[in-house]
Parts: sequence; C-alpha cells; structure tokens
Amino acid sequence: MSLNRDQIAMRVAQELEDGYYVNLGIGIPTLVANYVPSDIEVMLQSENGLLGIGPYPTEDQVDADMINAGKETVTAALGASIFSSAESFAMIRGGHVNLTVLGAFEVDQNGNIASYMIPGKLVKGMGGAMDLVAGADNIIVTMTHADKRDNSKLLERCSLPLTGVGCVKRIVTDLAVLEVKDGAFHLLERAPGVSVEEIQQKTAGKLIIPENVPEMTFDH
Amino acid sequence: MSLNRDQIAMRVAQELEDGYYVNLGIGIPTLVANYVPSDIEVMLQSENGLLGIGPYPTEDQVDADMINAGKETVTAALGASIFSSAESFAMIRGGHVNLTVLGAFEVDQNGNIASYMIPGKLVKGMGGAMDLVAGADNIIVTMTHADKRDNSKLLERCSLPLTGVGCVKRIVTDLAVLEVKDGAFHLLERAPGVSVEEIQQKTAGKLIIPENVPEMTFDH
Amino acid sequence: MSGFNKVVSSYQEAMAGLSDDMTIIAGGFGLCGIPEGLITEIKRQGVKGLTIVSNNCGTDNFGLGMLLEDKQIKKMVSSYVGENAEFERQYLSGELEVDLTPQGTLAEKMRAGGAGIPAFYTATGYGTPVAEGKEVKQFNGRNYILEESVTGDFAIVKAWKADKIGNLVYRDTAMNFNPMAATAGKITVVEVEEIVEVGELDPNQIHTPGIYVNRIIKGSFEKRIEKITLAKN
Amino acid sequence: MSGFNKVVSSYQEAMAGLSDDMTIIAGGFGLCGIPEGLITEIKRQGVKGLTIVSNNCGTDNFGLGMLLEDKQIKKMVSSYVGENAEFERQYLSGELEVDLTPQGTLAEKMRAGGAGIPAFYTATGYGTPVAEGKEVKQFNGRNYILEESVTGDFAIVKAWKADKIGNLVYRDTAMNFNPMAATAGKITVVEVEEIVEVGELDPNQIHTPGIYVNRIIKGSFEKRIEKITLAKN
Repeated sequence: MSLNRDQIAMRVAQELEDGYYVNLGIGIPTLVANYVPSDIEVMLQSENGLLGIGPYPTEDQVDADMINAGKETVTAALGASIFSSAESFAMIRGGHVNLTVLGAFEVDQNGNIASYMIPGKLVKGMGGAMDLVAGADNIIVTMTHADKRDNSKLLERCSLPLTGVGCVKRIVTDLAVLEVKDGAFHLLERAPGVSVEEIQQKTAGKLIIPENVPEMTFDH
Repeated sequence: MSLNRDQIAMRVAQELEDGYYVNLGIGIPTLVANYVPSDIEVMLQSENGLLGIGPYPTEDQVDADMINAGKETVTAALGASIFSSAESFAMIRGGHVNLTVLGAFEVDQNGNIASYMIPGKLVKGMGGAMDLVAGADNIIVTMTHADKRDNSKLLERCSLPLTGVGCVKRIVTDLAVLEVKDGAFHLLERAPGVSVEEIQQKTAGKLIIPENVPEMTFDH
Repeated sequence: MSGFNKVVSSYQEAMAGLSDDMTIIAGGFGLCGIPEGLITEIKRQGVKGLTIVSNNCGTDNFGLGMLLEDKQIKKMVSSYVGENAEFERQYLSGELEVDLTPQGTLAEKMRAGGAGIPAFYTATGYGTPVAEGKEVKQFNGRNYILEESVTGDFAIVKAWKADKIGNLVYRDTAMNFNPMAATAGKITVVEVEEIVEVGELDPNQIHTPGIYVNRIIKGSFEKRIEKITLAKN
Repeated sequence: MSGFNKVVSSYQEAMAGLSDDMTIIAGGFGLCGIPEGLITEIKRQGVKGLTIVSNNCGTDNFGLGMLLEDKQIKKMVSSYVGENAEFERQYLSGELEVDLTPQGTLAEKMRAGGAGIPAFYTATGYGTPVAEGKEVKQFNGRNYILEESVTGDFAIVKAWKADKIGNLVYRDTAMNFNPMAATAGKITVVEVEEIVEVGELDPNQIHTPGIYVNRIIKGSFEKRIEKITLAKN
C-alpha cells in the first residue's frame, strides 16, 4: 500500500538527528515537524528570517509580524533568532542548514530537480527553492512516485525547467526510499506491502535494485 | 606662513556640511573634529564599527570594548549605532559616507594616492584606507605640501605603491587648497602670506594657477 | 540635530522626486512588513513605467498589487508571483515584464547594491533558466554564476521604530527584506510605527544605522494577514 | 535541548581537533574583542604552520602576537601589521608570509565565506599592489577586482553573551570582525563573558544566530587597552 502524506512525513522524520537545523518546504515537508522523534530536538529554519519556528499561534497570539515562509502565522520557539532575508540565505547558501526537505514535480537520476515551473501552466516563481537546493549538502525530496496518470516522476532526465542541478541525494515517495548517486536511483526501502515490481514499473529513470529491499518500519 | 596641523584641520572643517557623515583618518584628519563649525552637526564614522564617535572618555568612562579605528578609547555620541566590520565597510564601499579625510605620502595630478607603504622602510598595511578611497565620492587629503627636504608630495605620478586610483579630488596642505581634475592640480587658495611662487616651486605635478588666488580665511 | 532630522510630515513629501520609469526597491515579504502608506502614495501620484524590486507583488488589492491595477509597473524583479491573480495575468499576457530571481539571490543583490559590490558569484540557479546569459566560473571544482547587484532611485522600507536621525529597529519577521532595501536606494524612505527621540535606541541594538535613511514618516498600518493559521486545541 | 547544548567546560575541549597547518579565522580589532583564552590554548597546544585570518596580529606579548613568539604562524591574512615589532620583523625577514588585505575586503571575504559566495567584485584595491594577479571587470564604466572568499578549519570568536545553544550578543566595538568570523569556520568556537539560559536573549536582538556556533566556553578576560585616551578637563 502506498503511503499517505503523513506517512511520508513520518518516514522523512526518521532521517532527523538531534541538534539538526532543518528547513521544511511547503506541503508534505511541513508535516515532518509533527513527527520529530521524542528523544531528539531539531530547530526549524524559515527562509523569511526565523530560526526556531514554534507552533501555530492561539487566537490571542496571532501577530501579522510573525509569519513563516508559507505566509502562515506562527510563533517563535524558545531560543529562536530573527534576522534579515540576506542573513537567512547566508545561512542557507553557506551550507549551515543540516537538512532541507522539499517537494518536486520531477527528479532525475543525476540528482537534478524540477519543482518551480510548468511552462504555460504554473508560473509562480522559485521563491527560495533554488537557494535551498544549491546550498544544502543534505536534501530530501518528498513526492508521489508517479502522477495521477501513473507517469513516473523519477526520470532519466527532467523535462521541466530545473530548480537545481545534481543536488538531490535522497527521495522519499509514497512507494519507496531511494538514494541518488552515480547516475541512478538506488532503491533502499519500499513502503509496506508495495512490491519491487511496482516501484520498478513506476520509475522511468535507471533504478538499481539490491537483492534485499526491506520494508519501511514505523514506530508511530 | 605655512599652516600648522591645527590650521590645516580648521581649513578642512570648512568643507563640512550640516548632516554630513564623515570618516576622519589618523593624524591631522582626527583634529578636524575639534573645528566643526558651531552651526552645523556631523556624525563621525569609525571603520571598526561605530557611527557617531563621541568625545574621549573620562577615566570613569574608559571601556576596553569602546575604541576607534586608531585603537584609542572613545565614547559613543548621542544617536550612535554600533555594527560589524562588514556592515561598516558596506557603508564605506557603498558610498554612504559623505566625506573622507585622510593623510597621504604622495598624491599625483591624476588623483592617485599613495599612503600606506614605503617599500623596505614602512610596511604596516593599508588598514581601511583602500576601502575608504575607493568608496568615497568626496575625499580630502591632508598633508604637508613637501617633505622635510623640500621634495614635493604633489607629483606628476606617484612613486610609491598606490592606495587608490583617480580618487582624490581635493587636497589641503600647509600651503594651499587644491582641486585635482583633468590631469592637473588646480590651485584654489593659498595659506595666508604664502606666495603662489612658493606653491609652484613645491608642486612637482602640473599646476594650474588662476589669475586670482585668494588667501584662506579662518573664522576661528 | 537639525541636519540629521529626517522626519517628514506628509506622504507627498516622503515620496517627493518620484517620477515615471524609476526603479524602486521595496522591503516586505508577502504582506508582512510592507510600507503600506508609501505604496498608497505611489498609487496616488500615478507615476508609470516603474521597475519594482520586491520579493512579491502584494495581493490583488493590497500592497504593491494595488499598483498593478492602474498598470503603473513595467517590470517586477521578484522571486514569487503567486497570491496575486492580476500579477499572473499581466505576466502571462506579456503586459508585465518579470525577472524571476531566486529569493536568496534577490536579497544578496540588494545587499550588494547597498554595499558597493557590483556583482558576486553564487551556485544558486546554476544550470537552470536563471543562469541564462550569465557568466559561469568554477571555484574548487563547483560551478557558480555571476549575479549583478541592484540599486534603486528610491527604496521604500517599513520599520517598527525609528529615531529622528533614521536609526531603525524592525520587529519579528517583518524585518525580512527591509534592511537590505534600506541600503540600496538613492533616496531611502522609511515608514514606521513609532518615532522616538535620539538616544532612546540602544546603539548595540540598531538594525539599520541612520546613514542609510533619508526620510522618515510615521504611518498607520492595517497589517493584513495572508494566512491565519491557529494552534489546534 | 541536549543536541543543541554547545557549552564546553575546558579550553582543551573547545579547541579539540586543531592540528598543524590549519587555517583559523579570528575575530577582534587590535586587542579589542579578541578570544583571549582560545588564543592562549592555541599557544599551549603548540600547533605549527597555522594560517591566521585576522585584521591584526595582536601586540608583541598579547593576543595573536603570542603565537608569533613560538613561530606557530606560517601566514597572516591581515590589513594592518603595526603595533607589533615581532610581526614586522618576521614579515620583513621573510619568515612569515603576509597577505596584506584591505580591511573592508577582509571583512567581506569572511562574510562571503560564511554565506556561500565564493567571490565578489570590489573597487577596493584596483590599480594597487592588492590587485596583482586578480581578475578585473568593468561595471558601469568603473573597474573592479575579483576577490575570493575565505573560510577556516576553525573560527575563534569573542562575544559578550551566549545562550547555551549559541545565540550570541556582542558589546560595543568589541563586535568588529567577530560576527563574520563566526560564520566562516568549519568549527566555530566562541569565548564569552557570560552564558545565559535559552530564552533570555530577545530573538530580535541576537547578533549571531546559534546555527553558526559549534562550541561555547566561558572565559575570563583581561581586556588590555592599546591606547588609553582621556577627555581633557
């Protein structure tokens, strides 16, 4: 069975380490914050200038001056710091954020990612995504393995305009966890009940399948 | 009679305008702060990260954490701000300082300045001088017109390693006020009692002398 | 400090000198930390052909989005054009020129503009449409593209507090692009919630030193919120 | 916040991992705002062949100058080598390599190093000995030189206060190069006057966010003054 959005987020959360500074993109990545293992702590970076995103505010706490990069009202966590956009992207571009999780339209076997534009259809801009993928050593892409018409999103070569080149190292989809290296997708884990054959069938790029592909495990 | 150091500073102070942000170098330029006309206000920038240099401290006020670029203990003026060296030179390089006054070993008729190094003799480094001369639109150089052996410091071409290229627009020496433009020194004023002949004799670079060269006037 | 008193009393005075075809650098992220009154004044003046450098272009009827209605904007330099149907329409129809710029590159272009750095290298955008026509250079085996800085005829900035000589303090994430915008205008105009006396702000805690600021006006802010999200009980 | 608690209890732990031939980025301007105890620890460890990036090299018997005595430094990247006879002697005799770098360029090289910008253009130094061997490019008719950023194996920083997760506040002009140095080390070690609990520092008033900091140690500072100048009565 393919994972739902929360389950993808739960699996990504297993990649977190105690003391990590993490930037979570909009959509599934945002859900990762709900599944941080209880024995570790992470600090969330918001590229509009906040390190240490707290919970959503109560009605009393709502403050137009305190938003996240998705323009949602938030609070500041204990130990937070607030700074300019230039400082925020100095952090990001300089590789100081330990992990970036973001969505994508397509990823290819060379680690290229397309996530910001579908020409003639969706042209909203890249926001901070290009800086995030260029700056992070450690990027996890979350997305469904294939689109609604079963077209693979894990390609030999991205067809859409790129957000970044050779930067994606790890992908968590509704079907599998994969590593991207040496020009191929390497299958690491499969979703519970999902067959290697289904993953192979929905992966258009080069897929390396080891002898044993364990099922993902969830503590929650 | 040639001007003394304080008189040079007094003449430079006449170039100040109300609301100017000013960077004063070490030596004669520092003295300019003592002669700010009483009807105007200026703020002094210190390149180690202080905008709004106040007076020297009383003994009680001495604080190792509060120094100027000459490493002297100072105080902060009312309305001062304190910032990093990167921010300080963003101000300087970005042309936000209205006037920079600094000393020099040599200046030439093309506005080049040599002020930081005498090879084999004096090699202390340029500190912030190269940034200051490159960043300012408005630079006044103060120096004696000639050295102790009467060798001119206003040259056709600087002989020492340069601090900056084509940046000096105005010079106040112990003998004269000069403007540098179109590849020549233009004599604007002479020190009281100093003859045009003496200035000509002590100026090695091309000197343009107008028909009438007024004497400097001092209100003080 | 007469020569340093930068407080003006009308929006007209605050934006005096603005004319057609000028470039304006604007602070703000979405509707957060935007100089609401200065934008309204630009609309009132009706100048046309503006180039606006701002992360977003407001929403359909608020913030910079208001300037789209009367087609005052010729070109936007932005990282994100969502939340604004008229923006997308004018962009897709070709009426509005848009230079899509990565958010971090945009922030750095403003900072560099204010800091006298004409260009810098960044890995952001290498190999993407953003890199088209730009110089590429390798450092330590990695490819970077050359990005040029940006400055404006005006910068419009929103701060929390200013003293009368232009020292600024921002509040929370309303800081965003404002500090860089403040450095990048030939004329920098700041709209604030409160003007305090000189000496009231701690010199160690000033976000933008007054040297960057030319005019200050006290505004009254609506502070519209784009997405109110609340804690679940 | 166990994973974020960066406080260490000994100087040995603070500088663990330092070895010969490493590059160290150091905060401080003259003797103002220098990490006194960290420098003493480097002297104690006796590592050699160091490259030190710092505006100055202390004085003859204080600050980084102490590392010159035992010839621990191979190369200095500095803007000013005065106030230090041994520094000048080693430099002029060729024992010590010195890369004289304009002060603003040095600050910007550190900032760029921390910010992932490998190089930037500046007018500073164009046409001077500093420009030798560097690329020149024109922007708007003016010549600029390309300067590369700098990073270190270690950064040593002096701050006033830190909370336990590394958020830093500096005091007065002891800030100077420290904020940029803090961003430019693979391992950034900060020596402070006071360590406070998480939450005691105002998020809006933090000069260096904790993300840049790896280790914090509480020091005791002599704070030697180079030139005591007093008001005339």
